Amino acid sequence: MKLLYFAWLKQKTGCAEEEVQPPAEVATVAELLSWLEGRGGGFAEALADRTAIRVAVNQEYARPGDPVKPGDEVALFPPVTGG
Amino acid sequence: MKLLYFAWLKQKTGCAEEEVQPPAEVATVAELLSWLEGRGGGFAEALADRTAIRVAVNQEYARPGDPVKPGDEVALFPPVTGG
Amino acid sequence: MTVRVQREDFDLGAELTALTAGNRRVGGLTSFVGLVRDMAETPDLAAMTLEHYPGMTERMLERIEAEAQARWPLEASLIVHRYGRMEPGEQIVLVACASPHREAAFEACHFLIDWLKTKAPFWKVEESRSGGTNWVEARSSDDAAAARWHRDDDAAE
Amino acid sequence: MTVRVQREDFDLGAELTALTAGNRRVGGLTSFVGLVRDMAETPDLAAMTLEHYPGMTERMLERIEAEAQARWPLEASLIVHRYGRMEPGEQIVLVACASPHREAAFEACHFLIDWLKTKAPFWKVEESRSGGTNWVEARSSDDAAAARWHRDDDAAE
Repeated sequence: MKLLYFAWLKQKTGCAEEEVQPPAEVATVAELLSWLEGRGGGFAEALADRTAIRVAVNQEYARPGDPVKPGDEVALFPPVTGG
Repeated sequence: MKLLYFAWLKQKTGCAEEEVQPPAEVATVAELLSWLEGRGGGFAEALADRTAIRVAVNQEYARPGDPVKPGDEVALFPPVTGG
Repeated sequence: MTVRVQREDFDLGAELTALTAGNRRVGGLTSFVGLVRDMAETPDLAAMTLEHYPGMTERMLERIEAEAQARWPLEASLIVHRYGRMEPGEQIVLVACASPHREAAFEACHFLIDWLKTKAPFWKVEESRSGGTNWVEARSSDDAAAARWHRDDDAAE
Repeated sequence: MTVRVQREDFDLGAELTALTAGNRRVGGLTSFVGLVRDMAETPDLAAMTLEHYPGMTERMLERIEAEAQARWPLEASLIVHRYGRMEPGEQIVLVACASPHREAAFEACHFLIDWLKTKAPFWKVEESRSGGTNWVEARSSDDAAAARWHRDDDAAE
């Protein structure tokens, strides 16, 4: 699974992009975020406030209950501020 | 009093601009239009349907009861269609 | 804060660029250009001619613009309206508003063109390829569009 | 029907002129340009940098534009959005819609910028003259502006 981090999520985690292999029980967006938070450090800090985080799975906005699976591209970022 | 005619009012009356001296009892926009209509010909035809005519006195939109007096610039035209 | 009534065409890019040049308080610039189009109602439209009332036209456009300035926080605004003969594809009118805020720029620009269409003394006559002419009639949809912007403190018209 | 995401600036006049060139069905062209402005909240703003999500950005912009095309009778539409570092006074984004009808051009253009602001994956970080950086927070007023365009048949978000 490919993870992408944008804006302050990239800064706090210190990571722009990584390949991960979460355990099989990580099957949803919410479970993925909890697993990442469990790594501690910058990940725990960045993921503490879930209301400040948006997730896209394969470049489509996703909700906490939406599925994630091996091979997906999952992006984590704050609410958008373009335009 | 200076009269100006625009758009099809100019075509129907055959007149773009004229100086007139209406009788003293012509004191309002409505009375001026009736007096002009009384000239007959193109004026009678052009002024037959008052709902199709707008009037400006000294370059301000005016209503039938608004006053007109010697020295005024009075313009007659259809509803505007610019833009 | 500029109003121009002119026969010649205008350079859209130059007009818009000049409107915000050097002003770092502008966050949004909204513009509208009206063009002569081939219409279903007049399939053989060759051209149209815009007649206007010199003097009163400028006075009304300046008043419309002042009203927009009073209602919205604008850094700059512009109305350029042509008169004379124009063929399909030609630009007729430009209105533009620059503001710190996107919504203000949009609303003020929309207001300007809606009010202009019912208050500025211009009249269109269409000319067909067969040589006939036809004065365009005012549309009730234009009155309805302008009416949206009326406020309780506006004088009745 | 064009979407571009680019680092370089754009030529506003050339973009707008190209949008209607040769199309005699266009009666109205509405455009909006967003610019970097000096803000009260950050008086010493030196620049801002726009980060984006390559791939998803284009996908979302194309979807937003397709939605506008579905809702309004448009002859042409354009979204140009920059990324990278920009200083006050620079152009950030251009949206434009051309339609036979003035109202459609206005509404579609307004819709494009409102939806873009809440759906397109861009993030602004401000840079002060003293060297500090600050990620701009999303504004609830942008959500409210976008919500106006929701229809009953839109999926909940």
